[in-house]
Amino acid sequence: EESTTQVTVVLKTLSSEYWQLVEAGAMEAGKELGIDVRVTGPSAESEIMDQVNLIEDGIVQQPDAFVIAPIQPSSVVPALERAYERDIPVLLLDTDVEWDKKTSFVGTDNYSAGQAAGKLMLESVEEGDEVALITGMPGNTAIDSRIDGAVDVLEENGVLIAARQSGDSDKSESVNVASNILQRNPEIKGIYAASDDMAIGAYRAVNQTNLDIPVIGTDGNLEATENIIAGGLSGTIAQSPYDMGYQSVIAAAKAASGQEVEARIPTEIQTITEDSAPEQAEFIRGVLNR
Amino acid sequence: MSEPLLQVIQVKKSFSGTEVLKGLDLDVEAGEVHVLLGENGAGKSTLIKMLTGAYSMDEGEMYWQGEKVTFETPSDSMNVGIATIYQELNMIPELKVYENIFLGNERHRFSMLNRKHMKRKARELLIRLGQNPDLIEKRTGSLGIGLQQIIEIAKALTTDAKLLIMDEPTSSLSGTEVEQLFASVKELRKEGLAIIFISHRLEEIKELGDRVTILRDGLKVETLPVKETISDKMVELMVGRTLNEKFPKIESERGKEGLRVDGLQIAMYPEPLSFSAYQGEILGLAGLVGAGRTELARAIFGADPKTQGSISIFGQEMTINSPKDAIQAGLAFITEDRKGEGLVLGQTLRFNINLGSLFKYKQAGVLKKRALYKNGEHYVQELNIQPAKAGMKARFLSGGNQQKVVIAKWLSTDAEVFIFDEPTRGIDVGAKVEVYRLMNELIEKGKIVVVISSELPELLGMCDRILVMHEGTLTGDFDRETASQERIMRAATGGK
Amino acid sequence: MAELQQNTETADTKSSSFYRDFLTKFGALFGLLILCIILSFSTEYFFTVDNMFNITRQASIIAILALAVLLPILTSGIDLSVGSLLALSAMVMGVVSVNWGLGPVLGIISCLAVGAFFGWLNGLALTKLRLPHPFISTLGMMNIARGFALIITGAAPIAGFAFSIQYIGSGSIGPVPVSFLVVIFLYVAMHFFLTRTTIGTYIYAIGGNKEAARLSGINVDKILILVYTSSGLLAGVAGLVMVGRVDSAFPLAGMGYELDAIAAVIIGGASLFGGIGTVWGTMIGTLIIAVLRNGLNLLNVSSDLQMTIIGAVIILAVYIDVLRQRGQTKEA
Amino acid sequence: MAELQQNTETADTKSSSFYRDFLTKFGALFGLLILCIILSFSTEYFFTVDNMFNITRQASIIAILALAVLLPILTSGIDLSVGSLLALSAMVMGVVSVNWGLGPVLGIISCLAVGAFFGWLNGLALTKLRLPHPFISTLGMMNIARGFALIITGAAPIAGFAFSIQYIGSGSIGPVPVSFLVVIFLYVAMHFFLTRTTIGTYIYAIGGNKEAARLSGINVDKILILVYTSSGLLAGVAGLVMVGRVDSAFPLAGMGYELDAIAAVIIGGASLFGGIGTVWGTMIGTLIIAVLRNGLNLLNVSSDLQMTIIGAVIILAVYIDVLRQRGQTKEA
Ligand SMILES: Nc1ncnc2c1ncn2[C@@H]1O[C@H](COP(=O)(O)OP(=O)(O)OP(=O)(O)O)[C@@H](O)[C@H]1O
Ligand SMILES: Nc1ncnc2c1ncn2[C@@H]1O[C@H](COP(=O)(O)OP(=O)(O)OP(=O)(O)O)[C@@H](O)[C@H]1O
Ligand SMILES: O[C@H]1[C@H](O)[C@@H](O)OC[C@H]1O
Ligand SMILES: [Mg+2]
Ligand SMILES: [Mg+2]
Repeated sequence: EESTTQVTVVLKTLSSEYWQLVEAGAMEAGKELGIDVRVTGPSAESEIMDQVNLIEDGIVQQPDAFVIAPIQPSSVVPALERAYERDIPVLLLDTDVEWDKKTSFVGTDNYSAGQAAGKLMLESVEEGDEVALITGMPGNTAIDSRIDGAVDVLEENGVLIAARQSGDSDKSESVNVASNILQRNPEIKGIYAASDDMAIGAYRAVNQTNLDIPVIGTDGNLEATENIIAGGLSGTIAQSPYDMGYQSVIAAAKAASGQEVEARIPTEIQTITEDSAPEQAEFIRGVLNR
Repeated sequence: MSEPLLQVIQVKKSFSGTEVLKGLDLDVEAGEVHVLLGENGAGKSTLIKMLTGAYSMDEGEMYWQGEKVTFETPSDSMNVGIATIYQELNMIPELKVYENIFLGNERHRFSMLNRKHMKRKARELLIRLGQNPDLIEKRTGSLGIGLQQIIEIAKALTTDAKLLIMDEPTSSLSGTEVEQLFASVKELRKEGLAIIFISHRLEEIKELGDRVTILRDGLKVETLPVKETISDKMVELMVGRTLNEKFPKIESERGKEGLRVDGLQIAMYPEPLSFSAYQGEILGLAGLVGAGRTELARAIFGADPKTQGSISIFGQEMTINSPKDAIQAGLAFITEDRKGEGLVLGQTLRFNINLGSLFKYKQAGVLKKRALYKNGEHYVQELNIQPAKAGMKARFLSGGNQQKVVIAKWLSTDAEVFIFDEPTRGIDVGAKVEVYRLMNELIEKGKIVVVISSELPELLGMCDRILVMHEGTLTGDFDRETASQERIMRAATGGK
Repeated sequence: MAELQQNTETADTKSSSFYRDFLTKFGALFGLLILCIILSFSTEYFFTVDNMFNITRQASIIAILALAVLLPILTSGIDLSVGSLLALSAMVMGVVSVNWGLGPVLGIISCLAVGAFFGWLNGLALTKLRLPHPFISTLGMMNIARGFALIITGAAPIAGFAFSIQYIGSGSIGPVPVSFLVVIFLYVAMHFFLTRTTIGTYIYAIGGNKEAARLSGINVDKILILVYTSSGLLAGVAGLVMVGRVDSAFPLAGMGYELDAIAAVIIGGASLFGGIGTVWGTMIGTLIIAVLRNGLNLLNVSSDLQMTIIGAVIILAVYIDVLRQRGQTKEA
Repeated sequence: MAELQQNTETADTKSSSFYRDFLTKFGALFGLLILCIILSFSTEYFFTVDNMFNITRQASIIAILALAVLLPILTSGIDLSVGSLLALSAMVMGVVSVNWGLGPVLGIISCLAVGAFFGWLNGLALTKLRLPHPFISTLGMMNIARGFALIITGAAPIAGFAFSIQYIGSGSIGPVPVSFLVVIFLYVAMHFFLTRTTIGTYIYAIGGNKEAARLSGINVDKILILVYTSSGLLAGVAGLVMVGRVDSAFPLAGMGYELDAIAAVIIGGASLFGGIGTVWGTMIGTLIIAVLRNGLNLLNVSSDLQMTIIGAVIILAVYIDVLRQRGQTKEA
């Protein structure tokens, strides 16, 4: 019996829209290629060891290729080594790992995404203004690069970073953090949050304080996009999670059959504002059947 | 004869396959004090718990005023008019005294708690029981067990019961409180209340009882009228043989001074205390509940902090700041509260017996299991602990047998000085004699024995010398010849 | 004999007992005040009307959850599932009122009903399955409910709630947040319930000595079921306020809040062994944590250091309480 | 008197007590076996040598943490800080051995020392500050240690550990993971310690009745400090294994593991009220959780549903234990 190629995709979690879009893209690619794609992920983006276990449990099932979005890059290396020892090619997605045996990296250039957010912010703030940054769970390298990108653009243009606090990648935590920042720095002219969940939280705080300052997020989630349409968030830097999932599986299938794969497969970012939001919302609804 | 108030027919009850009640009958008439008498473990408390719905019966029938009843929960029995004082205290330590008195039987006003009313009633009850009415606002857990027992009695009196069950209510009370209690009980009997009364003190049974049902081994031996039956007969029926002497006092020479307490100052009492105990004598410590005897013993033993004073053992001054120090100095303290301070209930008899003397069974840091087993078995046999299973959990023993386990633990330590605090509390007459014999043996081995007891006859019967305490001070020192009930009571109430 | 025992009765006169009561009640409050004074001097932004209401708004969710865990703790139990139940009831409310478009009223009802229902299950697990300690049943429920909250919409968050729901979480009457009023109402009602009703007394009694309570004729199982059902219901209320506050229901909401809530209750003087604890103490415990978080944010302290400081303050707050009680026993 | 009470001595003969002992010891094991059998039939990958060692490797960290919380639980306490202490000791090891380049030996020593030191602080908080329940001191410590773990490198993970450290967490001798051997060693040693030494006995006594233990001459404080220090030390060992396993130390390591560890201990038959629990029960409790996780992963069950299933199994496992014990009392 001819067994079909199997690609195992281990994401940071499946419990958020972003990763569900990745999953949808991966499944679509699998369908088109007629191969077996299994997508898994732990219950939340904080479950680092659960993810390691998932990779190991995946190895037991002897897939032909792995696609992995590591929560904590350095921590998956031994598991990746184990896969490599069994000749399973490993592709990374969304978050890169410094590991020279990887087959490829598919994902956003997060530093540029941060720069894009900085540029968007510059449309409403000027030199000498103060802004606040909301960072994610400690150790999330993707989010940290975004913050770096944003800081560089903003500081180059003379904008002051008045506060930089972690919203723990959590919506309600971000409401509290943002409202306290606003208490302390009522002059703040804008907030950049490195994920949409935190941006939505920050926007609630702005709204409750009866301020009217721009809040910018990252990811391009449906909730954020709809929020933009409703006149809430000023914008978000959308990644292309669906495309990431799709591309990674295509590349993984190639690698499994011994073909050459590009070492870096960058996916698009797109600045979403009021104008482009409806289109983005429609796209996501289409993909997720919502 | 009219139909009995309560009748049980052929009750059976087993625990873990062990049949504890084997088809027992009992009937109680209105207006009588019906005494249950039986050895430790005979099944008295188990029977009580089935009458109140705390346990369910395996087999048997129960009739209340002629009607068949089954009690699923304690509230079922309370609803028909049964109030119960269980053998073990059932107080909520965190609640105030008056809240405990009305627990489960609260008074309301506009469906809200009527605290005012409850407090007033609680004060009345305490006065009736001869206590300070201001106690009602105290946290119950802050009171000694004697007082808690009195609160328990007050609680039972709040209900409009037709039957009052009292399982050893007097075991932690001294003479005066017992008298107060008996006065109340007699009054209640006059009002037509029936009372089931359990006690191991024969003189109490004689004073209060109308009829006595004697239990042995989960079966009824006989029900007899108390007045017409002599005590020895009751004991014989209960233990299955005659008991020759209640107090097997031996004669011995007074020897060296073994324990010397000098200027001991206990935190809550103003005056320092001094006394000595000698080889060859049993030293008694008498007093009313709350006189401070337990506090004194705890201070000696290092269980409570002491502010000043010294303790010498056989002439050598010892530094005792913790029970550990005390044990190393050669002290043993058989505490009065066996459940709270004596036993690890969830562990086996063996575990409990060995707990204080593990150091004797070590080899290169490793416990010698076989020796530990042997020691456990030894004391189970020696003290006749029933059931004689060293591997059984202490929780499942009857109160009296639990008491023996605590004693065994301390005998096992090879101490020089033994302080017994209410050692015969809840122990049956037969077992008491065994405990007394143990004390004799200790004396013969040259050990020092100090006994705190609220049972004056016991002190008078066994002690060579009796000290009396009142409000934290020593108010009397009598030797065997000069000691009498009357003199001791006078000293215990402060009158010199 | 009454006169005999008179002087073992000590200097505990009316006035000293008043003093003691005062300390017992206001000990933690004292700690809170000190904290507030320190913060007022450290940052000008702290002691402003605005910020005070800011704190009450931020404290509201933990305040309600703390009330939810106070009840089980009083019975010497615990409820670890409140954070998950918050999320589950919020998600159900989202599905009912937004996804199915059945409106806010049915949404709120379903939110509270779900909380109460799963709380009731906790109670059943404890009393009917006779699980030895609610730690285990509510730990199980914590996972079960979180799983359901994720499954129910495939982990998608729900936004776009009706104004009335948003109003509860983020509206204000004048400067006063509505959520704060909700909290005040719940606290007053609970205080009344615990101190003025028979069931309230029974809750304390069960926590103090379960067997004694049973032998006093109290239907322990019934009360425990009521306690856990109320706990779940309150988690539902917290879910409602949470949704109103962020205008969205999301499945990972309230994660780890159970430990914050328990900490608040214990800082407020309750005992994990049961039978001891008050509603006001709980309120103060909640405020200590909320004020601390807010103050540290205002001082721009990094979240890492905040964790360490909060940990230390938890220990300190309880230690102060211990000292106070010891002082009392000594002098009284 | 002896002969009179003879027949309260019952049918509880040697053989039936053997039967009972067997059940008590192997009840949870039975549950584990059933689980394994079901999984063997559901997925071909489960019952392979590869996967068996996979499971033991995955279970090792929780297994060690479970041992760490078993000790406090036996004394009727708890330790909520083990997950954070794991992270902190791992981070310190990283700083010492990688960042400062002092090599693996000093790294491992510092890792264990940090765990033990903070555990010792837990013990002091409980005994010297007289905090009422270790829930609160260790909850405080959980935050303090996590904060430190984050601050120490500004939240950056540390990678590139020496081979010897990696070997402990991910090496194998033949097909047998080294981490599994570490676990076996710790379990055997702990079993011996608890059942064959004076201090082991004292630990059970303290959990059963602290006051009785004290009055029996046990230095309760000293033992408790030892217990919490050992708990911290074991958390350090878990940190070491964790680092070896993923070749990196990161500040959020072990988050929430305390609850998994406690669940394992309780599934294994220990009582949160203290005095009851065994090392082997703990091992089986750990394996039940690990096997379940692994099996559900192999069956490709989504993580949401996994949560719900694990929650239900926690309750079920403890319920089976309750039933078994009740059965015993009835028939034995
Ligand atoms: N829950 C239980 N499980 C197992 N055995 C029990 C349990 N309760 C009581 N027993 C056993 O039942 C027997 C009768 O106990 P019970 O407490 O009724 O004795 P008692 O007559 O009240 O004795 P005492 O005078 O010492 O109070 C004892 O042998 C005791 O060990
Ligand atoms: N009237 C009272 N008011 C307040 N506390 C009291 C009163 N009577 C006794 N106590 C408390 O009870 C404790 C002593 O009670 P306990 O019954 O143990 O007395 P004892 O003389 O030490 O011993 P025993 O019970 O053996 O007679 C003390 O802590 C004392 O404070
Ligand atoms: O890019 C993704 C990131 O890696 C994750 O942690 O959060 C969602 C997205 O922002
Ligand atoms: Mg009895
Ligand atoms: Mg006493």
